[in-house]
Amino acid sequence: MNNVPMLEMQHIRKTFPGVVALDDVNLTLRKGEVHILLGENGAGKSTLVKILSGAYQKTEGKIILNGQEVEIRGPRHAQELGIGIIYQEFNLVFQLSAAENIFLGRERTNKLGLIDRKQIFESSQKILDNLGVKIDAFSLVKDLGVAQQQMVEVAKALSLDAKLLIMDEPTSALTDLEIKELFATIRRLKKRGVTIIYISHRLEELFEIGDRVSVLRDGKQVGTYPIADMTQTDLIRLMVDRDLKTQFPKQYAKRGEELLRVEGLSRKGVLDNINLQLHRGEVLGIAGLLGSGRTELARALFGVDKIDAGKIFIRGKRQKITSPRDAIMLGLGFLTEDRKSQGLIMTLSVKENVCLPSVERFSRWGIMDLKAEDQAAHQSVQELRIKTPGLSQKVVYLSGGNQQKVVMSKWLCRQADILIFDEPTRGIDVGAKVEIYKLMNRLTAEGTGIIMISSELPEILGMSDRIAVMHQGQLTAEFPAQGATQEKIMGYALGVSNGA
Amino acid sequence: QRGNNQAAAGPTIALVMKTLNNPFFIDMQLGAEAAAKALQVNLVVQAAEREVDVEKQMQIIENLIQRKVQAICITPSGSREIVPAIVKANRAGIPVLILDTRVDEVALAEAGGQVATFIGSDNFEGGRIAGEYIVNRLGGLGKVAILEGIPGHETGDARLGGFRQAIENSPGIEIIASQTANWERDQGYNVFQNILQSHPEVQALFACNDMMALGAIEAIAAAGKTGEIIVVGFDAVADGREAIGRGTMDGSIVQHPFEMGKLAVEQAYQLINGQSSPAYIPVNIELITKENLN
Amino acid sequence: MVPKDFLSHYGRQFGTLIGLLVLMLVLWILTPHFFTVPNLLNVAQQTSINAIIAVGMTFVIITAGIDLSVGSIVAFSGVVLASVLQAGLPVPLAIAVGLGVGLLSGLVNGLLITYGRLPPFISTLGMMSVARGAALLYSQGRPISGFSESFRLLATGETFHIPNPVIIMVLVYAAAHFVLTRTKLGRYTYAIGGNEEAASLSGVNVRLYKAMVYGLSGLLSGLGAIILTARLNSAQPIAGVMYELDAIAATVIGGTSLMGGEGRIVGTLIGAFIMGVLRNGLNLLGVSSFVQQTVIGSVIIMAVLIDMALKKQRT
Amino acid sequence: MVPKDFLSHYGRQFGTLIGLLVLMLVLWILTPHFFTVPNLLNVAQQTSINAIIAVGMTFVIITAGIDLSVGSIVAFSGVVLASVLQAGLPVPLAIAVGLGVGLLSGLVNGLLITYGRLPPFISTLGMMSVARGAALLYSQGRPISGFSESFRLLATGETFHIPNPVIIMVLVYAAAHFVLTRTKLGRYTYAIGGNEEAASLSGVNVRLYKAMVYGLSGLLSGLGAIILTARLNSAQPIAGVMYELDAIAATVIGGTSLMGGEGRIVGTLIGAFIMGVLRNGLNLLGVSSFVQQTVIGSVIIMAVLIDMALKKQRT
Ligand SMILES: Nc1ncnc2c1ncn2[C@@H]1O[C@H](COP(=O)(O)OP(=O)(O)OP(=O)(O)O)[C@@H](O)[C@H]1O
Ligand SMILES: Nc1ncnc2c1ncn2[C@@H]1O[C@H](COP(=O)(O)OP(=O)(O)OP(=O)(O)O)[C@@H](O)[C@H]1O
Ligand SMILES: [Mg+2]
Ligand SMILES: [Mg+2]
Repeated sequence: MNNVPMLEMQHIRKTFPGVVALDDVNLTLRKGEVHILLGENGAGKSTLVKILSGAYQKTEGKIILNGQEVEIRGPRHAQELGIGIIYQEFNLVFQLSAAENIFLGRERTNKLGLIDRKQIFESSQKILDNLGVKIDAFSLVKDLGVAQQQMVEVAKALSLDAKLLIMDEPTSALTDLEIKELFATIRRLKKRGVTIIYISHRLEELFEIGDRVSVLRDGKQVGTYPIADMTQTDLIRLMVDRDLKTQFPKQYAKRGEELLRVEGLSRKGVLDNINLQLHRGEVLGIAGLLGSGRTELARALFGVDKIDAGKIFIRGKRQKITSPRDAIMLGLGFLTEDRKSQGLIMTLSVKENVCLPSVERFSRWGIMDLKAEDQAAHQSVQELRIKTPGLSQKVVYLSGGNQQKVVMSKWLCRQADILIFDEPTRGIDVGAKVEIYKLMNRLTAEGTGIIMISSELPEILGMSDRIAVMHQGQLTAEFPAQGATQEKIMGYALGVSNGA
Repeated sequence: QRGNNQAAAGPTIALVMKTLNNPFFIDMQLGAEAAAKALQVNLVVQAAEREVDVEKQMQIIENLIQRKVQAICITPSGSREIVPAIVKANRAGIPVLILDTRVDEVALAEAGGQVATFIGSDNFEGGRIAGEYIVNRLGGLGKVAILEGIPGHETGDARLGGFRQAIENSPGIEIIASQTANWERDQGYNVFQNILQSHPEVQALFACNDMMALGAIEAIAAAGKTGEIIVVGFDAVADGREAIGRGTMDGSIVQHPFEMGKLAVEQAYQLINGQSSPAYIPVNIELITKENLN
Repeated sequence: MVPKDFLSHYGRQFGTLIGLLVLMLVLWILTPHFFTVPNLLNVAQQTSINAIIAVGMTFVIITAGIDLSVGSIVAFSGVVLASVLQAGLPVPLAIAVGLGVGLLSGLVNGLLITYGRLPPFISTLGMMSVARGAALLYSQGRPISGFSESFRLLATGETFHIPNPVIIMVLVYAAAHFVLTRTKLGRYTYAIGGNEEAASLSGVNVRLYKAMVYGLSGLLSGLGAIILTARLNSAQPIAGVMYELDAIAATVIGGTSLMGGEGRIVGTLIGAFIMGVLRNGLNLLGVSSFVQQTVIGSVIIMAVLIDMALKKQRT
Repeated sequence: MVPKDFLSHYGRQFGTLIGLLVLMLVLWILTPHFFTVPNLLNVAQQTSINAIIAVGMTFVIITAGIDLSVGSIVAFSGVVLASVLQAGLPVPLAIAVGLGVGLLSGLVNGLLITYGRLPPFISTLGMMSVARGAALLYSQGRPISGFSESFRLLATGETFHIPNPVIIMVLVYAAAHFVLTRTKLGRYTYAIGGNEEAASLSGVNVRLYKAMVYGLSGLLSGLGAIILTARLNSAQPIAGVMYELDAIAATVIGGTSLMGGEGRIVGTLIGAFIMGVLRNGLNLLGVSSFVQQTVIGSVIIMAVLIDMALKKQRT
């Protein structure tokens, strides 16, 4: 690795109405390094890279690319400058195929101005295959699962042949298997001299691929350090300005009565004879590979998708759940994996989102008690430390992590006692994660039962009481978390071991 | 088995009107139906949804040609635009009778088209009669307002033209406002209410159809001016006659649509039976007021 | 917190409000007849029908839908109302019938959209033809005219010197504002328009509330029909043509986004008044019919352009 | 791979196609006049103008927009074209002028929508009034009639026994299909409608392509005006009223989603034919005009209901 700076950002400042997102930030990238950007939710990481990708215009400051000052005029210009990006929030056209998305805006045309469809599909398929994912380049993005969509985003950025590649939380929706492939790809790119900015809240993976790390706090720069000199504890301290004793502060609650029992749940093609139980005070972790059916299970339980067979018992009584409304009435809550399309209503405020499932609680004869609602929302915002200028801020303007907290607070406000969390800490910083874990402790102590679907095995191991593993729509194993290992889980998830 | 919905007896005659959304044309239809019943012919009545839509009217005629009706009576939505459709009917050997609105003679001749007869009265003439009535009532001195139909619509333009001509001949009469209310009753109300604000001195109103006049008399009533402003409409629809009877409206031009419809079917029947028709069958156009309202 | 919250609630209407004020100022300068109490009451009265229909339209548009059938429903409710009045039904009952016809037509839209899963544009476009045809068939194409004074007072009467239609309009707006900001129905209206899937996953009975919103739009069209019929002393099967465009224009000029999830009822009132004042002003000024259309179109564009520009500056 | 691609491209039209076929079958049974070569050509010719305008509408709707101004643009292009024809301009040049007026009006829409950031509904609603006013002013409200035989041949002539408007329609559809499926403009049309932000962040010049799409819609309205003028041997300033609704109906019946991002041009053609065949059939059957409106509305609703039901079954 040489030490020539390929890109310098100097005294960058960016303001939004009422928010200073970045204040005097300096960043120097060396050619061929993997530069980690670290910071709490809302620290300004995404804003900083969006200035590079041309999505935002900086308010003040200079950008020097290969020794020359540049004004990045827009996304197209950024591409021409050799800057590629994977956005934190999906930026795919759902109605188009994977291939069409990958080459969107850069279609090669022949002399007649016709799009070279063959080239697009073949190149796309090659990139996808190289990433080690099984995605048909022809399939429409809307038919793909979240993780697959994420891989399409990755493929799209790779197809650029960028000299600077920015990845804003590329692994937040991926399971370990895809992450491995992604890291292999990053290493290959690095060898070719590609510079990479990498943003992630998964601290353990940073040490695997990072060279240097820059830490942001509240839009200001804390410093830049070689990653080799750092420990996780150091990083956490730099980010959150305080010590976190442990990343997984699991407290075991008293296991109480049975809350939920599922017998022989099936849904054609996706779920096959699922049996499980959830008791008060426990966390049931569900692990599995991408597409193993975990989300489908959650959706079926919550009444979103029809089930073909099976019985569901809530607090010992058999129940028919045919709509999310039924589920909510029975005390279920569902934190969806895709907050943008399923969790939040972007046009509404923090308060309105937080209180949406509980509107009935705040209303009598259809008329709402706005004061009570305000109070409840205020309380949730404080409990989860949601960073927002006010309760009436639209959620669209919150940082990704804070948006996730808003989704979570919906169910706390509703006081649901059977919670299904699908990737609950996706895109959430370590500090906030610990808060969420503590919250889970508090909830279980109060007698709530939690089903936690997660692709982060440390989280599964660290926070579950019991672990269930899914493989191709079946629950292949169930065991206590204590004493379990990542290898054991992966074995079942891959269908290699057979616990039955 | 493919059915045939025509009654076995008698020929089929088509009546194609501008629209059916107007009592004037419904009366015309009733006249035609009465004649059809008497003569035992099949009558097909069709009309475009919108009065201004000549192209739809042309489509209807084309479709009726496909259906092989034996005669087509048309109230043209456009005096020149209808010519190509007439020519098509001519080619198919179907006689064409024109009602209510004249076809442009020049355009017809140029296209080599033929119509068997024209049954109707002259909108321009009607406008003129209305104008003269108002001039007389005002004694040649006064301020008049006009409510126009849909801008660019031929029927309204003809009525307007006739009215203006009558006014121009009497220098003491001033047109202080001329605004469109798009043929509609509610717009007639709003627009005339607004005119009353800017020209409270207005003494007479000519509305290019009764609907607008009927809206306007409600606006006049709301302003407490009933009886102070002379209101003349056009078409003498049932509501208009009633208003004239009550004295809230002063007059309306009547065109006898029932008569037109009846004559059209009778003439068509004669043509089908090989007899000829006179080129022009005039239908009386006149002003009705409280005096001659029977 | 209060001023900020206040601004975010009402600040968005500033652009359009300024547009309306500028328009009024211009007319005040151009003609002495505009800024008089009787004329302003006229304008308010003339605006009332469109403004009332636009309330339903605002609800519908906030759910990211559209209702093209309002004008035809006005006609259909109108002729049914008129026929039962003439049949001698007491006024309050006849009014209930008029409102009921509107409500039912709206609910049919709602059912087609929710259970039939039709796009609102198509369902209401179909209803636009069906209700129009029904009105024509029911009345055999003829207006139904002549009602009792007690019925007509609804439109021609005054209360405290203010025309009754204006009072009805104000009440409808007050109620709508309350419903949108303070009730479950209002909250869900925004939620459904913002993200239907998320709303459904949050336990909102999307179908029920959507159907209610279209029912409301039909109901208010029925109310519009009542005022119109009382005002003209006649119900016509061809009434209400193109009312949908006026109502949509009022709503969108008022800042409600056709994408759904956003909008304020006050904005719609301002939007309706911009249209009403403009038409009134053009009549007062005696502008030629040919020019009127061009001016109306340009002002609609201008009003929203100014609003957009101001919004941009604020962000 | 080919069959999958094929199905995803054409499979969605099955529902509507079946609807059309059923409709034709019913008419065949009901009247002997329907299924004859002259009548079918007649229907094709009558459908051509709406079908051509609906092509532009399809592009616009795929970008999640709408164009309410097509009918007014038809009128405006028509009168300008007619005036230059009468002034003696050679036919090809006059046609270019007619197309040019349409294109420019469409581009104005495009500019207002992109640079002015107006919602398409508002911008084109404004243009609807402005272009109508312009047509009236330009022609002083009078039709402009009487053209050379060589011009009229565009609508009245036949090529290989097929009426010229039908041939023009087929060519327009072939070209549009090609553009939508094989060119950048087509791809970006879908991308913009599917996710404008994503398209923009992918480097698509959203403004340029959006403006082009509205320009195209205007251009095709201009083409519609040419055929209409030649057909009636006259251009009227009040032509084209409510053409936008027919074009939108054809597009949506054809399976294009008003939410944008989806749609096929073949579907639009089928949609336009459903409307055309229906009108033709109702005329042939001599159905009363009042009933016609109701029937047309119901069929629109039914066609899309069937399509939705079939789509649901397939997934
Ligand atoms: N478009 C916008 N309008 C207003 N405020 C914004 C906008 N985008 C970001 N912000 C604000 O800027 C700050 C920085 O946000 P940013 O998205 O850069 O955070 P982040 O570090 O990427 O956080 P996360 O880890 O949660 O993704 C936050 O306070 C956020 O609310
Ligand atoms: N809306 C959908 N339409 C079609 N197929 C879907 C849909 N959602 C999920 N699938 C498919 O269903 C299968 C199960 O997906 P699911 O989302 O339940 O898996 P998962 O274990 O939660 O994995 P992950 O969330 O990591 O993608 C996958 O093959 C996925 O592609
Ligand atoms: Mg971020
Ligand atoms: Mg999942």
